[in-house]
Amino acid sequence: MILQVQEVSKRFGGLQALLDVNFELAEGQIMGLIGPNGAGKTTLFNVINGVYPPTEGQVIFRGEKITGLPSYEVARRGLARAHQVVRPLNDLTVRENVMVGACFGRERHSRSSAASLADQALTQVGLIDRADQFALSLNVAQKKRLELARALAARPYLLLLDEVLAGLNPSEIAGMMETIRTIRDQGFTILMIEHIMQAVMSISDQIIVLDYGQLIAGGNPQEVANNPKVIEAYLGDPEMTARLLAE
Amino acid sequence: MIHVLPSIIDGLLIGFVYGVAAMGLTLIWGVMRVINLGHGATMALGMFCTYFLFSDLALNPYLGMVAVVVLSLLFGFLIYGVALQRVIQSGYLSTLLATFAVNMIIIGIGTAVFTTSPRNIDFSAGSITLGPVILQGTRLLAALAAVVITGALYLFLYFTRPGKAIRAVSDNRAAAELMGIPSSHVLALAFGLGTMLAAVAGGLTSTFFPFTILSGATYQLKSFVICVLGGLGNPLGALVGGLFLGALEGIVPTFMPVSWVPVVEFVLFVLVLVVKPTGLLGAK
Amino acid sequence: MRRLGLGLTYLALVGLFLGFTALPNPALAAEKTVTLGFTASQTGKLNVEAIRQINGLNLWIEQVNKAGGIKLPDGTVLKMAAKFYDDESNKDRVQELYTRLINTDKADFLISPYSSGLADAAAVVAQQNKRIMITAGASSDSTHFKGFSLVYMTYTPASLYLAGAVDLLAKLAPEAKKIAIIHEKDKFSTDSVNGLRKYAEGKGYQVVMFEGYDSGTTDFAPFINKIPAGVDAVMGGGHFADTTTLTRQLYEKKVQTKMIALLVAPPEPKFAELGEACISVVGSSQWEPVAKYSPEAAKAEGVEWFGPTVADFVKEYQAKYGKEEPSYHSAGGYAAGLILQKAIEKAGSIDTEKVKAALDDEDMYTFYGRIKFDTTPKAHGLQLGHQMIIIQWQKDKQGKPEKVAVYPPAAATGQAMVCPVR
Amino acid sequence: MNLWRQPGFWPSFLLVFLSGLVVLVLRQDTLRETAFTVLMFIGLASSLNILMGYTGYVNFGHIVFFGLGGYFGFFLVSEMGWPVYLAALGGGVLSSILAYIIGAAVLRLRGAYFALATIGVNEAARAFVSNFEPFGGSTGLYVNFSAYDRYGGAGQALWFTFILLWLVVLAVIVVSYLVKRSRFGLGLSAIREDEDTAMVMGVNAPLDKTKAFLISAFFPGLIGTLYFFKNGNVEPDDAFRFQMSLEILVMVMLGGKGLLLGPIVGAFAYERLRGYLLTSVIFKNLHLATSGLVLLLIVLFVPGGGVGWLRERFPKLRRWLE
Repeated sequence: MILQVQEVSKRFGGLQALLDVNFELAEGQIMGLIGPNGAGKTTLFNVINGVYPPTEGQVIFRGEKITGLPSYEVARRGLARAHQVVRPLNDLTVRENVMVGACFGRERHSRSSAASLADQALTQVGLIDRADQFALSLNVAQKKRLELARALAARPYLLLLDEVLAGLNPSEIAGMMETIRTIRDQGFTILMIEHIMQAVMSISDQIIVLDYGQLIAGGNPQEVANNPKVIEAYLGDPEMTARLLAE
Repeated sequence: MIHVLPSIIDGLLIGFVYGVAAMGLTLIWGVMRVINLGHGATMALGMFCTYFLFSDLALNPYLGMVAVVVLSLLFGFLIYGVALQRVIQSGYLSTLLATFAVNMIIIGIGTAVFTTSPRNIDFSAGSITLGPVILQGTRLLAALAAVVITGALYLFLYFTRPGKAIRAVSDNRAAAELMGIPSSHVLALAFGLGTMLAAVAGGLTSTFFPFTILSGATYQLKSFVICVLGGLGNPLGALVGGLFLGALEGIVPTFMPVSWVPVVEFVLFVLVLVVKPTGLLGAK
Repeated sequence: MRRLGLGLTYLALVGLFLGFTALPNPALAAEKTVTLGFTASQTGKLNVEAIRQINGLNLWIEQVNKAGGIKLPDGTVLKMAAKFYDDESNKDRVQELYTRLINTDKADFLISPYSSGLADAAAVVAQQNKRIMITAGASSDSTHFKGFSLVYMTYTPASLYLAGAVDLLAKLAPEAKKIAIIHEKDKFSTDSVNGLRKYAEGKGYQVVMFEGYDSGTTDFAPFINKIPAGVDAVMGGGHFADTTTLTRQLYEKKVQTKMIALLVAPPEPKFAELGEACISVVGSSQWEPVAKYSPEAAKAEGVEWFGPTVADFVKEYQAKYGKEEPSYHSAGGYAAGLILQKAIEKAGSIDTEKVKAALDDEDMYTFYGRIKFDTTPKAHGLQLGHQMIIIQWQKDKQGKPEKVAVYPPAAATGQAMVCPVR
Repeated sequence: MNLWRQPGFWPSFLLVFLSGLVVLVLRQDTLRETAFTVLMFIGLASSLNILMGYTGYVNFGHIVFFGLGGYFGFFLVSEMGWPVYLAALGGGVLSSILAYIIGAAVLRLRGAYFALATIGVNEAARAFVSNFEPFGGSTGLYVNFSAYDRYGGAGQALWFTFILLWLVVLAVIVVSYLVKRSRFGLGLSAIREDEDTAMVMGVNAPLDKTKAFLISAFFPGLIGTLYFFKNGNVEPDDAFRFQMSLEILVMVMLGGKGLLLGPIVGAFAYERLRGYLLTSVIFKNLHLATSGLVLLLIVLFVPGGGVGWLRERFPKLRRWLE
C-alpha cells in the first residue's frame, strides 16, 4: 500500500470536518475521491499532505508515518499536489514554476537538471510553447495544466489532483483526461478529487465517497455507483446514475 | 511608593489621547488594510492647526477642535484620492510607501514653512489638587475630549448608515462589495475619519506639550504599539490599548529608570504580535 | 590632491611675498581671503542656539574685515570669509559637509556647529583632515579625551557647568542634603550631570534620583512624579526646548524644593516667556552681558587683554541684530573668532602647525573671560581658563521676570533667593 | 555556475566595481565621502533586497542590523582593539546570529504584520542600546584618534575603510546574484509568490526564509562597523534611525525590487537626487517634500521601479537587467 489513512478526524473549532476516515490506496492505481460540496474532500487532502495536522488518526505513506509532518517534508517524501484553485507563482515564468516542483520535490534536482525536467513535464502537459511566459499571463485551462506539470516535475510516488478538470471545456477535459492516463501509465499513483462524474467513473480504478466528513462508501466505480447510500447522499437519482454509467 | 498613584493617573489621562490617535490608525487598517505611515505627520498638522487658531484667531483650543475636525476630514479625503485610491488594491507594500511618501511631503513642506522650532500653546486650564495627586487641567480636558470623541465615533459606527457600511467593509470586504456598498466611498470615508482622529489627537496633545512638525513620529510609533495591543482593526481595542499603554508608562518608571519604558513597550509589542496577533483583547 | 592644493597655495603665497617685497610701494600689500568653514543648524531641533552663535561669529568677521583684516608681519592682509551649510542638526550631514568644506571649499579653519554631539562629529573630520577647529557651543569633556590635537574649546567644559550651583546651594540653604537630577541623555548633558554628581557627592550631598530622558522628550510627568518628597534641589535639564518644557511642568506639578538649577535654557532671554514658572530657576551661563571682565582686572592677574570690552560687544551686537541682548551663545561665537584671530596674529601665518603652536600657547582675557587650553595629550584643547556665571530669574519691580547674576560673588549683581512655595 | 558568463551579472558588478575604481584613481577626499555614502546605501539596499525582493518579506527594520552589528563591530575596535576588518566581520556575524534569533520569532508573521513587527524590533533595539552601559548608553562609543595610527594615520585609514566598503559591496552583489540564480533563490521566489503553495511543493519555507534573513542581515553588520569606524563614534540615534530604514526601502522600490540591478540604481538615484536637492537653491528647503513627491509618483505610476520599467518596456534587454 502506498497510502494508508487510518481513523483520521479533523475538527475546526466546533466544526467536525472529518470523522474517522479510513482507506488504503495501492500503488499504480487511480483513486477517485467524490462527495458533495463541503463534504471535506479538500480538507482530507490538506491533512494528507501536511498543510495541517489531523486532530486524530494517522497517515502512513509508503510505510512511513507522515502524520503532522510539515507539507514540505511530505512533498520531499514523494507526494505532490495540484490545487483546485490554481495558485501559479505569478511573477515567475512557466518554466520556473515547474522547476520549483523539480527542485524541491522528491528527487531534489539542481537548477540546471530541473530545467530539463521542467521542459519534459511541460511537453507532457502541452505547455512547452509557453515556457518563457510569465505564469500570470496564462488562461485558466493553461494554469490547470501548469499545476499538473508542476506536480509531475516533482517525480512523486503519489499525485493528489484536486479538481483539475473543473472549469475546462469538453475538449480541454478530453485532453486532460488523456494526459492523466499517460501519467498513470508511467507508474504514478493518483488520488483525485473530481466533480465531473463521467470523467471520474471512467478513469478511476477505485472510488471513495465522502459525505459530511465521513467515508460512506468505497470500491470500484460500479459498486460505488450502485451503493444506495451514495446515491442518496450524492447522486440523488438512481436512474441518473444508471445513465451515467452507461455513457 | 507614594508617587505610584499620580504616575498612573497621569499615564491614564495621556492614554486617552494616545487611544484616539491609535483609533484612527486601527480604523484605517481595519477597513482598508493600510498601515498609514503618514499618521504622525497628520497629528503634527492637527497640532499646528490648533496652534494657529489659538494664537492668530485667539480661538479656545477646544472650540478650535471643531475646525480641526472639518479640515482634517477633508484633508483625509484628499490624501485618499491622490495617493491611495490608485494603489489600494496593489497590496500593502504599495500603500505603505504611498503613505510614507505623503508623510515625507507633509514633513518636508512643514519644515520649510514652520521651521522646527518648538511651539507652545500658552493655554492653561489650571490644575486640581486631590491629596497627593496634582492634575493639570489641560490633560484632564483632553482626556474628557477623547472620551467624547470616542463616544461620537461609536454612535457613528453603530447607528448611521455610512458607519454601518464602514463596519461591514471592515468585517468582510469582498462580501460587502457583493452586497452593493459603494466600497470606494467607504474607504475614503474611513481614511478621512482616521485622519481626523489623528489630527484631533494631535490638537489635544498640543494643549499641554510643546511640538514641532516632527513631533508626530513618537506618537505614531506609540499608536502602532497600541493598535497591536488592542488588536489591529479594533477601534475599541485601540482605546483600551491606549489606556493600557498610558498606565504602563505610569507604572514602569516606579520600579525602573524611565528610559527603559520604550524597551518594555516595544518588546511587548513584538511579543504580542508574535504570540497573539489579534491583540490582548482579541479572540485567539 | 589636498596636499597638492596646499603646496600650490604655499608656492603662491611665497611667490606673492617675494614679488611684493621686491616692489617699491609697500602700500600694495597682498590681500588674501581666509575661509572659515562651518555648518549651522538653521533647521532642526537646535536652531535657536545655533543661530545666535552664528550671529556672534558673523559680527566678529564683519568687524575684523571692517578694521582692515588681520595684518601678517609679511604685509599680507587676511580678510575673513564665512562658508557655511545648513546641517539640519543631523550628524551625518555634519560629517559630509565638513569634508566638503575642507576639500571642496578649501576652508582654512573650521568653527564647530552648535551642540556637543554635532561638534564631536565635526571634530573627527577636522582631525582626520588636519584642520584646526575651534569649537563653540560645545562643552562635552569627552570630545577632548579622544586624542585630537587640533580641536580647541571655547566653553567651560560640561563637567563644571553646574558646580557653581552646588556651591550656591551650600550658601543659600546650608541644611540642604538631597539632590534630584533629571537630565537629557545626550553627550553634553550626560557629561554635565556626571560632573555635577561627582562634584555634589564630593561636597557631601546625596543624589537621591538620577534619571535621563531622550532628546525631544515633551512629557516629563513620569520623571517629575518620581522626584522623592523633601528633595532640596532639582538639577539637570539639557538643551533649550526640553529644559523649558521641564521647567514649565515642574511648575505645573507644583514641585516643592529649595533650588531648581538647569542647563542651557535659563540664561536665554526667551526663558522669561515662561512667566511665573521661571521665577527662582537657576542656570549657569558661559557669559552674561553683566560680566565684569575688564582690561584692568586682566592686568591685575597678569594676563594679556584682547578684543573689545564687554560693553562694546553688547553695543555692537545690538546695533547689528536689534534689541535683544546677546546671549552666551553669541558671545561664544564671537569669542571663537577672537581665539583664532589672536593665534593667527601671533603665528604670523595661517599655516596649521604654526597656528596650532600659537593656540597651545594662548592665555588671554577677553570680554568673554579668560582663555587657556589644556595642552596635555590626554585632554588636549580642553578649556581651562574660562569660568561659568550663575544666574537666577527673579521678579523685578513690576513683577516681570528678570535675570540676575548671583554667583560667584565677584560677578554677582544681586542676591540669590530660595525657590518660593508654589 | 560560471559567474563570468552571466549577462545579468555584469552590468551590476561593473557599475559598482568601476565607480569604486574611479574614486581610487582620482583620490579626491570629497568624492570619496560621497562615494562612501552611495556605496553604503547600495550595500544596504542590495542586502535588504535579498529578503524583501527575493523572499517578499518587507523588513522595515533592516537598519537594526546596521545598528547592532555596527555597534558590536565598533565595540571590538574601540574597546577590544581589534583591527577594523576583523571587527567588521565580527559585526556581520553578530548581525546574522541576531537575525536568527529575531527571525525565529517574527518570520512566523506575514505581510503587514511582519512589517509592523520589524518596526517594533528596531525601536526596541534602539531603546535597549541607549540604556546598555557596555555600549556607552545613550552617549555611545568613540575610538581614540590613535586607533587610526595602525592604518598609517587618519587620512590613510579613511581610504582603507573605503576600500573595505567597496569590497563588501562587491561581495553583496556577488552573493545576491548567486542567491538569485541558485536553487535556494528559486525557493525564495516561490515563497514570495505564495508561501503555502511553495511549502506544498517541497520548499522548506521556515528554514529558507531564515537563511535569507541571515544573509540579508550579515552585510549591514559589516557596513555598519565600517561606517561608524569612519565616523569615529557611534550613538543610538545614529545607529537605529527609522528614517534611514525607510530610505533604504525606498531605494529598493525606486530601482525595482527583486532585481540585482534595482537596488544599485535605486540607491544611486536616491542619493544623488537628495544631494542635488540639498544643494540646489530652489529645492534646498523643499528637498524632503520633493523626494516624497518622487516616491509617490513611482509608487503610483511605476510600481516596478526604474529597472523593472526598462525590463517591461524593452524585453530584449531582460537578460542584461536581472
